[in-house]
Amino acid sequence: MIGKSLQKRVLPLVALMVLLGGTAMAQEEAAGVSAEMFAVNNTWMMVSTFLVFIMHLGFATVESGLTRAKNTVNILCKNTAIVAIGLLTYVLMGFNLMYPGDGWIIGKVLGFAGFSIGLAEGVDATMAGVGAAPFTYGGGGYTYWTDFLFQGMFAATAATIVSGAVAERIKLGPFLIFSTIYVALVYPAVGSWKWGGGWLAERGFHDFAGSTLVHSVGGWAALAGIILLGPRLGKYVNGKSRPIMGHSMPLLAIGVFLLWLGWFGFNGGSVLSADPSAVSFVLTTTSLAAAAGIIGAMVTSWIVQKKPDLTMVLNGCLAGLVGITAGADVVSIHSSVLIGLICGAVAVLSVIMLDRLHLDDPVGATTVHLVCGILGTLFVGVFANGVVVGSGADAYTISFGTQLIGVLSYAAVCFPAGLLIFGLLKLTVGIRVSEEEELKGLDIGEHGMEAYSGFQFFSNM
Amino acid sequence: MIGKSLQKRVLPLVALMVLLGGTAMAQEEAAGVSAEMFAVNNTWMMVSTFLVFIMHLGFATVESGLTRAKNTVNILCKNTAIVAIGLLTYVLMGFNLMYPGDGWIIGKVLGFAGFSIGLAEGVDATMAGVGAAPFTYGGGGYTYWTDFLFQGMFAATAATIVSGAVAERIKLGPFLIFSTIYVALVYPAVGSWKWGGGWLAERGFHDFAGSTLVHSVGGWAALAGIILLGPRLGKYVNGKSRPIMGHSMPLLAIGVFLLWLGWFGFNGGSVLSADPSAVSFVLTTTSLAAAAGIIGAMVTSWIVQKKPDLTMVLNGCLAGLVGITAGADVVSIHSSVLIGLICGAVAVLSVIMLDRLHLDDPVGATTVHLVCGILGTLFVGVFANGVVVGSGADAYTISFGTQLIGVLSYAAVCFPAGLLIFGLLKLTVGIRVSEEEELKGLDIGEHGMEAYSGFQFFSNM
Amino acid sequence: MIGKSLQKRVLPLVALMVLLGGTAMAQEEAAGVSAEMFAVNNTWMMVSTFLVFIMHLGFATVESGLTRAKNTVNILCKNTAIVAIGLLTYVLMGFNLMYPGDGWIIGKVLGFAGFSIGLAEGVDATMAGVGAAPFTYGGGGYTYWTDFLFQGMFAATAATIVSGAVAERIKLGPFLIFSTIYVALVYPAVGSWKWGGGWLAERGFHDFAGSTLVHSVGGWAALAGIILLGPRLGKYVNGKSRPIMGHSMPLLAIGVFLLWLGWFGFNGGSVLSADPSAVSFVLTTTSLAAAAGIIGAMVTSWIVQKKPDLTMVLNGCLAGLVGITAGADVVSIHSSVLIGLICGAVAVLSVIMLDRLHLDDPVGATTVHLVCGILGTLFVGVFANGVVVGSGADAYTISFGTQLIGVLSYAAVCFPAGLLIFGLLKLTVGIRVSEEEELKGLDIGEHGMEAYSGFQFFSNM
Amino acid sequence: MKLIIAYIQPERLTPVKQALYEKEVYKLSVTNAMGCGQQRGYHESYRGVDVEVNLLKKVRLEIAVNADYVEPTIDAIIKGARTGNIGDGKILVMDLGECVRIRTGERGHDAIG
Amino acid sequence: MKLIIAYIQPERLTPVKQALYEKEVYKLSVTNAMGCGQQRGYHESYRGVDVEVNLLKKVRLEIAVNADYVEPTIDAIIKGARTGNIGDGKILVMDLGECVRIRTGERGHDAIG
Amino acid sequence: MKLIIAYIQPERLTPVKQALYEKEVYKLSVTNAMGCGQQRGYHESYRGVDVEVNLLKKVRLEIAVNADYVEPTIDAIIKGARTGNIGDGKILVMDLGECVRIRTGERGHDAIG
Ligand SMILES: Nc1ncnc2c1ncn2[C@@H]1O[C@H](COP(=O)(O)OP(=O)(O)O)[C@@H](O)[C@H]1O
Ligand SMILES: Nc1ncnc2c1ncn2[C@@H]1O[C@H](COP(=O)(O)OP(=O)(O)O)[C@@H](O)[C@H]1O
Ligand SMILES: Nc1ncnc2c1ncn2[C@@H]1O[C@H](COP(=O)(O)OP(=O)(O)O)[C@@H](O)[C@H]1O
Repeated sequence: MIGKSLQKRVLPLVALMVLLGGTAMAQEEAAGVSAEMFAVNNTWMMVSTFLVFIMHLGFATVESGLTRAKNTVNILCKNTAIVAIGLLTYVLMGFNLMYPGDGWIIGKVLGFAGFSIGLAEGVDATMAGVGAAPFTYGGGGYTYWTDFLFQGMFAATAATIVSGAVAERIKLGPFLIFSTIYVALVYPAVGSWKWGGGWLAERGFHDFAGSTLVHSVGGWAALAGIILLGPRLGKYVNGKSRPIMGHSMPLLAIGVFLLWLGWFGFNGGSVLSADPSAVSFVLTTTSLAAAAGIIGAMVTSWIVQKKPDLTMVLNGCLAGLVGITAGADVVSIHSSVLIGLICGAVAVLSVIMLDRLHLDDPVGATTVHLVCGILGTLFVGVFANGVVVGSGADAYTISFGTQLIGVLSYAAVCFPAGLLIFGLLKLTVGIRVSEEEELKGLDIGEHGMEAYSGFQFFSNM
Repeated sequence: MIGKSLQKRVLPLVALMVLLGGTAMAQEEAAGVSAEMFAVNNTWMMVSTFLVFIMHLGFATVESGLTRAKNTVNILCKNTAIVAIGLLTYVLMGFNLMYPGDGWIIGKVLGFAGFSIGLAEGVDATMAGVGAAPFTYGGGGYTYWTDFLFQGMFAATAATIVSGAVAERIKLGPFLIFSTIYVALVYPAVGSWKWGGGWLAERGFHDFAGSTLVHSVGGWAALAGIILLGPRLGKYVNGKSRPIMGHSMPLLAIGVFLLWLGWFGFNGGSVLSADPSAVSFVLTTTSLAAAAGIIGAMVTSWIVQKKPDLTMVLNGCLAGLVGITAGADVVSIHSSVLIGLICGAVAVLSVIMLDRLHLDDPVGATTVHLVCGILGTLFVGVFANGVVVGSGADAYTISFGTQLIGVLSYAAVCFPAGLLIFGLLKLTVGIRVSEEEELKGLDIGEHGMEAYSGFQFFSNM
Repeated sequence: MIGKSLQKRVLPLVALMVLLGGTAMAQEEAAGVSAEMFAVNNTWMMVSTFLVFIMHLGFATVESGLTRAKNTVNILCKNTAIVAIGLLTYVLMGFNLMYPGDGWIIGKVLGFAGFSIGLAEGVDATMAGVGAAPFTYGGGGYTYWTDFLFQGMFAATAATIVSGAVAERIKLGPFLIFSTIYVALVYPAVGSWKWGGGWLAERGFHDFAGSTLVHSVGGWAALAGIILLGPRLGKYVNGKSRPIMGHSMPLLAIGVFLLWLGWFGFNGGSVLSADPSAVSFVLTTTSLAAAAGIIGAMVTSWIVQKKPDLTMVLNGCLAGLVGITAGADVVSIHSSVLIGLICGAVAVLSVIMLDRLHLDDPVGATTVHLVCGILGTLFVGVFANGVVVGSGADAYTISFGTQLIGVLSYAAVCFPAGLLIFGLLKLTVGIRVSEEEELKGLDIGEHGMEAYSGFQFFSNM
Repeated sequence: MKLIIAYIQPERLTPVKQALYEKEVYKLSVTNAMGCGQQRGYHESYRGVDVEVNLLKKVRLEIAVNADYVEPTIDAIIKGARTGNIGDGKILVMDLGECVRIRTGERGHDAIG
Repeated sequence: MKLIIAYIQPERLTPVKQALYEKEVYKLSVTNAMGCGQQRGYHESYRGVDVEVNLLKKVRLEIAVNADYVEPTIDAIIKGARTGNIGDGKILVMDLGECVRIRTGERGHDAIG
Repeated sequence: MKLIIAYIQPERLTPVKQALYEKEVYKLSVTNAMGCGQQRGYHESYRGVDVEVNLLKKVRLEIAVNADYVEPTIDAIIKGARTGNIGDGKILVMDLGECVRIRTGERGHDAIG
């Protein structure tokens, strides 16, 4: 199992570094690092883990804020459960499916390194970071435990993305079954293609922190869920779309700020070490894309909707973040602003367009995670076309073609997988709550309780 | 006062490390560390301090969420004041009571190193981390200031635990007096038994990050407060329990996620250095216990209450966290999942049972912090029985018997202390608000203001 | 552009260090640091950046909480937009105006290092932190990117301060124009006087983390805005002040805790390296001032208002934080407590006094940021009078006189600048919404949406 | 003149409004109410304590109309609100002595519409 | 038929409901209200500005009953709501011209219960 | 005895209360309501979907008075609420059969004030 560390995500170096030939630190890593550097790297990776963790609160509040008060308990419960399910299935099998090491079963498409992490006999001293320098596991970037936890926090994210899109009408039990299967099997299996050192990694597909591997993977399942569930009652009346307003803009705003915060770890941690130059560059592109996403969405919303719609502005921020995620390490500062602007503007138009197609997504998850996830992945092929990533045997050149192949490959597996799982559940236990329950609210239907006991609100929708 | 550093919490090393003999870093620490390692360690400890700090916001929102809208200002005010009181009394005396260094007065049971921290003449260069390597204060893990601040953030936690249990009926003034006394005297005095190098430390009692020293200590006082205050008006009518619903599930969820986040620092920081292996292992057991706590509570709640009660699920998360706190460094990955599952399930049953006993605890503080604090401490004796912690003269072997002695010792002092302080206040100034004020809400009674001005809610409870 | 790094904020060392002669680390920095130390320093600075970032969420929730539900969308939108505007203008010109390096144009009063950051040809390997040790940019404390991002997060803060003061009546468009101009031009231009190595830096003005450079700069503009806008409808009726209550105390409390959290980065990061001694000392003084601010405001409020007003207590916390910001590195532990107590008490009295003057500031921004920003800056001259900061050529001695000169200089430019920009906007596009819109709420007027759809609240104010 | 008060299921508000519009009844007032009628409540469980919720969310309409509008209004409400299930609601009709339009001071029949 | 409107203290809602049940009055509607009566308000202070709050939280009941139920209903409300303190509330009784059950279209006395 | 119901613009509540005080009408009850009248609604746009909001926020007053107080009360409401714009609101007056003070059990004219 030691060999595994070598097939972890290839450390992407910022284009800049490559240009300037600043590879001192990179070389050091190949040969392992000092105890001090190991401690810094690992500390950074732990901090990144926390930041990714707090994204789950961000998702929970964004989704609550954009839906009605009568479904809030349900949403919070789903999002809480998903974190637990994500981590526990990742212990059981996800981690070893995603990073199969030498355990490839079908080509470099599917591998498995056995059930369960962390048996005393499975994790040796080197992996856990015990012993003397030079530290070599993960290039000296982190211990086995940090590795597991950081990746485990990512895993749950994919399922959480689905949660928002299918909100306000999906049955709790079936949703949890879906999430368990998707996060235990689908997410890690397809994740191995790139981050596990699989066939897409070998072809030189570039997805730095997961515009495709995390966001689109979640987004495709969200789209499948929306299609099979149908729209919420009252959303489309006689072919006309009607607004179903979210009940708390402060919750939404809290969520978006927390997600941005979390993205510092999502992207910054994906450097897989505390390399000052690489991490800080990634943080800068990430922040600028988020900021530009806000402006892009605000301007577009102001023009299209006459007044700036806060939900659009905040969706735009997330759109910018998803858009930069694939290429945060390789695009230039100016490109990051451009990517953010485009994704922000696209977010507004995409939300409106999907609504016109009567795809009812209460929180805009398909727009933010799927549409902008795809865009961001392709933008790598546009704005960083020809950039050489890595050095030595692992080096590859970014090209639009490969990016497109990557996007299509994930589409080809994740969307059908989502349709299949949701479809089977629909045929068997059913996935949609009764009309009466939907009207009364899932909080009472699924949980027998209310989110805002005592408060008075109109629930005529 | 330099000697103090030697009697700080004994650095617990993960069992794994001991087994594998990976003591390079441990040895390094004994002899002091390089300037770089010192800076990493201290950075990690500062980050942990921030995380523990944010737990106070977590407590504030959990408690607000689980109580009625008419008492929200009061709860927020209590929780804000407690942080201030905790830190300031810790400056004045708490720190030096808890870590008396050589200043033991009564055996190794009570010591005091003098009033006030941080006089220019008291803190010398070595403690503050000024000078050249090797750095030796706290094993090179942190400066005197970091030490103070990290421990000070812990101190306030014990009092905060009480706050939730006595909410919605206790007078503000007396509560603040109670908190001041408890956090200035009781918490640090009994804390010195283990972390200050006192008699329980010498007997080999193991409480890694405070299942007993923090959570039970708070829990016992909470129980005392509940008993002396009596239940809220309308909670038990003709011997039958009636629900008094919390007013905001989003606030509850925000709080629980922030508490989990904070626990990364609470447990992770308790390693007292950035040791990659030890810290990341602790973070992993901590997260898995939290995740398993969610699942344990969710399943139990679904069975017992027919539908999953979000407040129970979230309590289960906290229960898992409290349960793992004592042994996060010494139990195995699989044990951590088991501990989480058990604590989560117990949380649900305990909340119901305490309610049957007509002990009115609006937020489940006695369940989460006392019951699971005790359980977690005993579990160390079960799941890590025989594990040798530390090396050299400080080494000790974990045993169930010693864990039990520890639990009982804290019970024997803290519960009576809580009864005494609350009892004296009850006899003198009174601790309970008037019936009219309780009906109208403490926000108007104690503060002359409302939490949600303009909002309409039924306040018929 | 390499020379720029030498004129960054002079690294302030805690007085203690100077007294004790502990300059090992300081010397090391001058000569550049090892790769490990560079990585630690940069990691710390990145963490600080995140903490400052999350302050923006804190501001957003504080301001929302202290205003009415009908204006919440507007406030959230303003605060979101400001972060974006702040970062993007900082890319375009702010950073290079604030840190002009050798590019001084008018004396040491105004300089500019050219448009845009981060062109591949502009940032060389040394600045970006690529290469081998010793690392020298910023004294080895951070990379160029971290530098930009950390300072960029500060920049937006100044404009955010204004947002709260002018809330509930200012037009969205003109406010965004104001913010853009203020943050792109005024804030960085005057900031260069001290942190950019300008004339006030040369005179020995001490403002560690920005009591004046950030908080007063924002505060002066806030005051200008308040004066030109006039009070909210219904605030002063027949010369009598009437309360307009904030709609959510939980949002307020969340915000204040997040701001305190953020201040760990605001002040802690202003050390500009992870120097254990300096940073942990600063965190301690910062926390104690915040805690003392709470107590100071609580006692004062209890006396003056008869009952403790939560909004005052929480304002007191912020007042303590602003007050310590200028001198967190040079005042003693005991002075920090004293500064906190005074600022907390002053906050209560100042809010009441400004209200008596019919200056309608819904959130107390002028009190917290302007009054306490000035106080804090002057307190440096009181509590750290005569302390020598820095060493060698950059050393200077703190004096009350210089502090006063600094305070007056910023007043002389920022207040008129605020009046000018707001004044021009008032004369041209107008800055105040119509009376009807103000009554109906800016959420509907400016955004065509509601913050709490479905909830019922009285909007008779 | 009559004052018509109706309690309906919250989700029927939009159909009722539409039905009223068709009958040219454009003016009405709506409040939130909690109702207890023949309709069974539902069961909530909070932290292990069960409770039967029998005050259900309703919407209360108040419509002042001239006498000849009473029956059309009742018909419209029934049309929009009826689902055939218990809980559909109730309509109350009362005499209205006077009606004043605040803006103009108009009174009686003219003020109502 | 009569329509009974009662304003009571919020915390007396449960006892009033119980007292009504004992008199076999099972149907009622409840709204939130703010009331201003003989009861003194209380003093709030927000950011140093004092304000006398004289609109106090009340619960408003609306109960349509047949004539013979009027007195039992009034008695029940008084029984459940009276504490003897100012602010206990007030009961108003009005004529009710018509009552329609939406579900069935039934009218009058039969529809009320 | 009469029951006066008035719908006014939310922001006119304070002036109306003041005008009522001047006429020695001290007792009243207030509820939140949504109203649909001659006043045009406004346009909202949520996530690209437009909606015409025509239920506007109103405040509903309920005042029980003795017969001789009816006109002064109406005048006071008009004085406090009128701005001359559409949406100013409406006043309804109904017969009130009985009034009971819960605290004392007093009935009729005495109970009202
Ligand atoms: N007698 C009554 N007095 C006051 N409100 C009533 C009365 N009867 C019904 N309501 C209101 O109408 C709502 C619907 O009543 P319900 O009993 O479910 O209708 P049904 O007449 O079909 O039995 C109730 O929730 C309540 O708000
Ligand atoms: N004349 C009235 N018109 C409308 N509501 C009234 C009237 N009198 C009392 N109320 C309502 O009843 C509530 C209780 O009134 P209060 O004056 O305290 O009772 P009491 O009759 O004992 O003086 C008031 O808050 C108000 O809501
Ligand atoms: N016939 C009516 N029935 C019930 N409520 C009414 C009626 N007419 C007006 N209202 C209430 O009064 C409010 C103001 O009405 P509006 O039509 O704007 O006044 P105006 O009489 O000046 O046209 C409405 O929003 C509604 O709440």
